[in-house]
Amino acid sequence: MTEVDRRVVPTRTRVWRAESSSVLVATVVLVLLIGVLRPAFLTFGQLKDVLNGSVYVALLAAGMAFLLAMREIDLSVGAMFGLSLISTALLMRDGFDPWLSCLAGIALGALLGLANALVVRHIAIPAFVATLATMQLYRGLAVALGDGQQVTGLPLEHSFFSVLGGDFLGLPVSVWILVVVTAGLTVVLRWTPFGYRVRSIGSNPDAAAFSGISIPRTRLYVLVLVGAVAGLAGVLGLAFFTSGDPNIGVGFELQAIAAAVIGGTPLRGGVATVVGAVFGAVLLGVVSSGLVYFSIPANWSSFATGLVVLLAVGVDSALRRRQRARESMLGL
Amino acid sequence: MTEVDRRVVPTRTRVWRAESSSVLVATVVLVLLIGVLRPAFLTFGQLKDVLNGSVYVALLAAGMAFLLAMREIDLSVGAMFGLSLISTALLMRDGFDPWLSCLAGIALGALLGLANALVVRHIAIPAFVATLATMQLYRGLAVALGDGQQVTGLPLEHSFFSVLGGDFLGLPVSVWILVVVTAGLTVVLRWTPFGYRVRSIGSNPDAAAFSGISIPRTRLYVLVLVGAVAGLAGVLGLAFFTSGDPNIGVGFELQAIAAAVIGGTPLRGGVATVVGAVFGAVLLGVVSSGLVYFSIPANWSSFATGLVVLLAVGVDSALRRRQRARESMLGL
Amino acid sequence: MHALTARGITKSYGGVTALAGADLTLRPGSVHALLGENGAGKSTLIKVITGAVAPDSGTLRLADTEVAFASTAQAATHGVAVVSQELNLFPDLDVLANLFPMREPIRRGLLDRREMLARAVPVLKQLGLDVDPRARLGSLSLAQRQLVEIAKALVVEPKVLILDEPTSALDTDSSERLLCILRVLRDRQVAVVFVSHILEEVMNLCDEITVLREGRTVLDAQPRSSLDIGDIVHAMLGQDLPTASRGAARRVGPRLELRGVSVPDRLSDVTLTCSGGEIVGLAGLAGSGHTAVLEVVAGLRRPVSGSVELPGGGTPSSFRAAIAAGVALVSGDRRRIGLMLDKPVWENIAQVHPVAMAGGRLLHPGPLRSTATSLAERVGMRPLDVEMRAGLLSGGNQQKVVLAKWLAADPSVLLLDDPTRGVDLGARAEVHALLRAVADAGRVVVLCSTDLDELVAACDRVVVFHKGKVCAELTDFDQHTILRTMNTGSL
Amino acid sequence: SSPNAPLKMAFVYATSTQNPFQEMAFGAKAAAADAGNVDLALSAPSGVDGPQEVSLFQSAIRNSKDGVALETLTPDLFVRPLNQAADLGVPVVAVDTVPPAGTKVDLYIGNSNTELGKALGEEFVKQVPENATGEVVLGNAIPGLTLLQQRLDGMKSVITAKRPGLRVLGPFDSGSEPTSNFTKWNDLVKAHPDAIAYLGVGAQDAVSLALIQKNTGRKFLAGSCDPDAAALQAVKDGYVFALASPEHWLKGYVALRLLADHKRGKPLPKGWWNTGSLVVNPANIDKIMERQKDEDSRRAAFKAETEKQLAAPDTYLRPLAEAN
Ligand SMILES: Nc1ncnc2c1ncn2[C@@H]1O[C@H](COP(=O)(O)OP(=O)(O)OP(=O)(O)O)[C@@H](O)[C@H]1O
Ligand SMILES: Nc1ncnc2c1ncn2[C@@H]1O[C@H](COP(=O)(O)OP(=O)(O)OP(=O)(O)O)[C@@H](O)[C@H]1O
Ligand SMILES: O[C@@H]1[C@H](O)[C@H](O)CO[C@H]1O
Ligand SMILES: [Mg+2]
Ligand SMILES: [Mg+2]
Repeated sequence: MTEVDRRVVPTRTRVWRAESSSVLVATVVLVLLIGVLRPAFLTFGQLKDVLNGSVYVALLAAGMAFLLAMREIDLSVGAMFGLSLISTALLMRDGFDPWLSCLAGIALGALLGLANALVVRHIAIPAFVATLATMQLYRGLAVALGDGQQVTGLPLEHSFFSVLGGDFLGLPVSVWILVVVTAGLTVVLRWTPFGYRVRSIGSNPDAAAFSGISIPRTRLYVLVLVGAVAGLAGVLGLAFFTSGDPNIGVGFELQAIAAAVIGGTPLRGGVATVVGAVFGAVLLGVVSSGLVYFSIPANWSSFATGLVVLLAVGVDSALRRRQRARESMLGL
Repeated sequence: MTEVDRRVVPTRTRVWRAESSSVLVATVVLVLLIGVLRPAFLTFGQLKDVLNGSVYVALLAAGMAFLLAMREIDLSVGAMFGLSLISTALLMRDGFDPWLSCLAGIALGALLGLANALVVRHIAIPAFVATLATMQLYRGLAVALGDGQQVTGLPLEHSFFSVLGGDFLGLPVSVWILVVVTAGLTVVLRWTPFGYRVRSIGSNPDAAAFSGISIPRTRLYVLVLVGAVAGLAGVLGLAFFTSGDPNIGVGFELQAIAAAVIGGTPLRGGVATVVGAVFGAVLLGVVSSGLVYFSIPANWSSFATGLVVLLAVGVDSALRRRQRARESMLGL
Repeated sequence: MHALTARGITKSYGGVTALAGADLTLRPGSVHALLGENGAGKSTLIKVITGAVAPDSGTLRLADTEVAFASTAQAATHGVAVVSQELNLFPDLDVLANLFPMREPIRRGLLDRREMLARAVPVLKQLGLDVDPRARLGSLSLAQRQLVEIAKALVVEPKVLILDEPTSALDTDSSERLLCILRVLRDRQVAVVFVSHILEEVMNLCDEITVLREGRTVLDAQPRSSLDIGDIVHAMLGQDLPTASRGAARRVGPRLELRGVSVPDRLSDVTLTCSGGEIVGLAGLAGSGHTAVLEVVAGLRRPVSGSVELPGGGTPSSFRAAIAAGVALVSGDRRRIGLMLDKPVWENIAQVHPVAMAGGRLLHPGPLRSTATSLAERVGMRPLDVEMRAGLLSGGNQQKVVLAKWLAADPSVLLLDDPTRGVDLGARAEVHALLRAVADAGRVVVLCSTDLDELVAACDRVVVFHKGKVCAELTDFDQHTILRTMNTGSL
Repeated sequence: SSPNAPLKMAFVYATSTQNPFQEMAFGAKAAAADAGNVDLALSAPSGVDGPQEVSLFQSAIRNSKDGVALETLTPDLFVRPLNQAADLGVPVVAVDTVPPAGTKVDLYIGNSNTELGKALGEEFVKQVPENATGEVVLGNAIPGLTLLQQRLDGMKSVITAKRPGLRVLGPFDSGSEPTSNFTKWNDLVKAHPDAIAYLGVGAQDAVSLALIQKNTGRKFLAGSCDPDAAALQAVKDGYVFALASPEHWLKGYVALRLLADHKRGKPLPKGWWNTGSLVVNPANIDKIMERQKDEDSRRAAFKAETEKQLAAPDTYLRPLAEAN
């Protein structure tokens, strides 16, 4: 290969591979499999709904990928999502302009992320423990602020709901926003110095510190970013669901971590793929929606879900293994 | 200090320190604090109940400490706990001897752990992902086996319930069992080749492999051990609760990880403290039982819990920091 | 005018004094050797200069202005670049990303990969590092990673370039190329600091020499021309080097035999016999197959044809089986596959037999500690404190721990891959003496080394590999014959 | 036991983050206020967690010796703790779920979940002609939760008896977390596109089913339980034909009130106190929405009903064994 070849050809392939084609393939395989067994699943409307339903966990997973890349975990994402959603709803109910409230909701998410970062820094505890506490704190606030009630009575005719909750070019606006955020975060992770810092820290924290990368500062930015993304997810959730429930997003933290890991971001840090994380969330969405077509009795649904998740990650892993076999081997 | 000093004196101190006195101190501080504000909390019966109530998460956390030491996480511990409990209950209801059923329950836990290990090995996925799937699988089985119902009508007059659910020398038998298991697992982790292997792998997996330690095999043993411990917890749970609920233990996985991490076992692997993990669970138990003594408005109780957890880990972290500062002054 | 001066630098870690008033004076346009035993404080001094570590006291001046860098990144922006001894690289990032930490060229808010490439490619080419700049760093060999670390320093076009044992992982070719580059930099008025334990290299390259001993400067910027190797050794050790004598090898013990061993892409039809009592050197260019022999004997790689017979009679069917049969494998890549840096020395030394290979009985830390202490003493680890975390030892001493960990089992086949990487002169002689003692006890010792002097100094016989085949067995050899054979495939 | 002695009491409930349970807590709070001079501690885990609730209960019987009302979804885990309370002499009243066998708790305040399901079934039956054919899809938000199963069984029995032409499918898992509840129902609606009705028995189902109709423009029959704010709105907007409300607030109120009165001299009744349930449909929706506005509006709206119930215990009491 000439020098030029070497530069041009693999770039695209590599970016594609790095961005975790395997989970995408696994998702497609699963969709087709369900489609063959239950053709009704393969309608545009159903697939659109799966995408739409995956948006919130997908956004949280995208943020989580950044954290995992630097060997951190944020357990409060589900609660930040819920609290942002509820707070935005309360603002609207109290007469604030919905678009302003929407901005406030995102800003609140960022602020909650900042609070996480400050706790991590000043109490000097791992983000995992800090966010375990703030998860309850934020969830508690979501309950307390709304007085334990769902928040309803929002100005549903306002453009906020029709735009963010509506469609654009045949796809839900929130899916478009997910696409844009995914692309943006991918660019940030891969092509900005900040993204390099994040991955450097996860790859070798000592070397990162040695190179003058400030771990606390980078962590702060990432936690704020994750909070802002959770806030965005909350606002989109509100636009779609049109009311606020204090329990919304319970358990999302595990789903988001799972989506990121299934998508190809390992817990050991250093590498991450935002696209993979998003597809991981879609994969989980496909599993749960697809199963509905098989009329599983309620008492067996959790069992079946577990089985299919196993199947899906098995396919993913088999695809991945072919890639990996080439690379790794115990050797000097 | 003389050469002799440096080798002999610290051994005992070091063991003590390694076993995380800080979380113990934090727990005691918290107990005293609550006791000062609400003297009724400081009764023997109350503290006994807190201990008794912490046994299940504590056992799971003890197992989790092993996994964290080798940079793994098992999300299925809560489900293994629940499934073992339900299965044991079903066996008893169907007329099997309670003590035999009890052994079967523990063996089932070990078997579930083995299944986790086989999935990890043969599908070649991280334990985190594998157990995310098996968590649902096992939980689903717990629901399905009992047909979604609580399992009642057990032979409560049998010695199984009076012995394992009873007291011995003033403390619940399950607490004694926790003490014995904690001591045993501490010995295993610190003083057996197996324990050294576990910690070696967490320190540097490549160096471990290049010293002849088989990572898959060690992981298998650990996952089986964790399963067996979860099975034991399930059996003890049954003896205390005297019935099986299919949703029992939901969310225990996060509590167990949290307890281990709060107790001083970092997520990065290489070190672990079983005693610390157990005290971490007790600390969480103290927080939640202690809060009952303060008339927190309903809507604020989740918020308050988060706040107190934060406070508790803050105390722990401050203690830890002082210790570290002292150590580095001594050049340790 | 001096390029950089360090005066009266002190630094201690708890009880350990790493620097006790060290001085260093650098002139632009010269290559300055910084020498000293393992643990003398060289790396610490460098860390202080480049802002990685804050000194307890002392002053730094860069071209007559007093400075104190907060980080290596800051130092780099002031033209002070460092190639640190322990690679500070990011295995998960690609080569290109590793070259510009904290100083990536940026265009419109994004990384300017094109600019990075434009700056990196010439440097990589100059260093002869033929890898795709987009390859994952972790997929590179240790030598290649070392070159990346060097490239990282070169891309900033430094005024002061400090290299902490840059050649310890390099083969002869790469070392030569590096030395050429340093000469060019010297001509461009760069002040170069060069740390090495290979004195021949130093004498060939350097203009001035500073020697540290126990954290103090004992020889301060002396012109090389005024010194000979003996003077330097004396300054470093405070005494003369014990002369190692190579006696005639006695081939006594049972033998290690490879018959017609082939491994796809690595070895083809290799037949080789190593007797107990002799030290056999394996030489070759990177990828020529000599390290694959170690892997095969250690059971890390299964040959597709041919057989391997261990001295005890078994075959290494797996790594564990090989270890159980008495094989030991000492690697020079200590940080990646040799050590648990966060664990005390004694746990590292106990890692193989007491831990990895043991059954279910209890381990008593007491005996493990005392065994470790005597082994650490045997390999000359300093400070002789087995409670110390391995990561805190100086580089050479870390390497000794790896050796000790494998000697613990009294192996019947001792395989070594660059075992004295970063080990100082005196200690290296001690290690060689140790290998000799092991051989004399009737054991098989097989040594791979990129350092030809080491092969010459330690081995009885050198087997040279070329493209996966044995191309020569030398019993009478010097550096030049080995080098020629390695490169040409024939004598 | 003077009529206004200070009392320390507690209400321990399944989770602090879900509205049905908070309704009961609000009721308990109102009862404490009405009884006067009661220091009421409210405790609940932040998510449904039986074992943790057991611990909270154990603390509560020590801290609130004058009486504890226990609402739990996992009553069978409480055998020993309830006996502990008896040993400590702390009066306990079971709320919402029947106290387990083997305990000395003999007052249970709760609605009949089977009746609740039947009531919803009756409301449904009113919506469809006698000879109707087609599918009816049932959902269960929390598989493994007995009281939901009882509601489903009750509902199903009415439908199969009165509308034999209908085919009842499920129950399927409908998920309890709001987004997953929506997604699951949305999928169920797509997977069973021809069904004439989709019925849940949890607090979130009506909210999701209304939203689906709003989004898709498709009209179908939807019903469920619990008067959550968004569910009430759905009835108001015509997306949901009815909600069967277990009247959680009443249970909390009556339990606490009886406990307080007991400490101040009245004997504690024995048996199952059925506080009843309420069908919320377009006929009474405005009134109920008004009632559910805030704590004060609830207290005011329930005043007559509580006074009525407390004045005639025997009307509401039945043997414990009949609870369903
Ligand atoms: N690769 C390993 N990693 C960790 N522990 C091991 C490993 N192999 C064996 N052990 C433990 O060490 C003990 C003794 O090892 P030994 O090699 O005799 O076992 P083995 O089953 O014969 O192993 P192998 O199949 O690898 O030969 C065993 O009891 C086992 O618990
Ligand atoms: N972080 C640390 N904590 C404690 N001791 C340290 C630390 N870093 C270095 N030391 C000690 O300081 C001394 C000097 O170490 P340094 O790494 O500077 O030696 P060196 O001259 O570079 O040796 P080598 O040739 O082996 O690389 C050694 O005794 C080392 O163990
Ligand atoms: O009525 C409530 C809700 O339906 C909830 O979903 C489960 O518990 C019941 O008490
Ligand atoms: Mg050094
Ligand atoms: Mg064997």
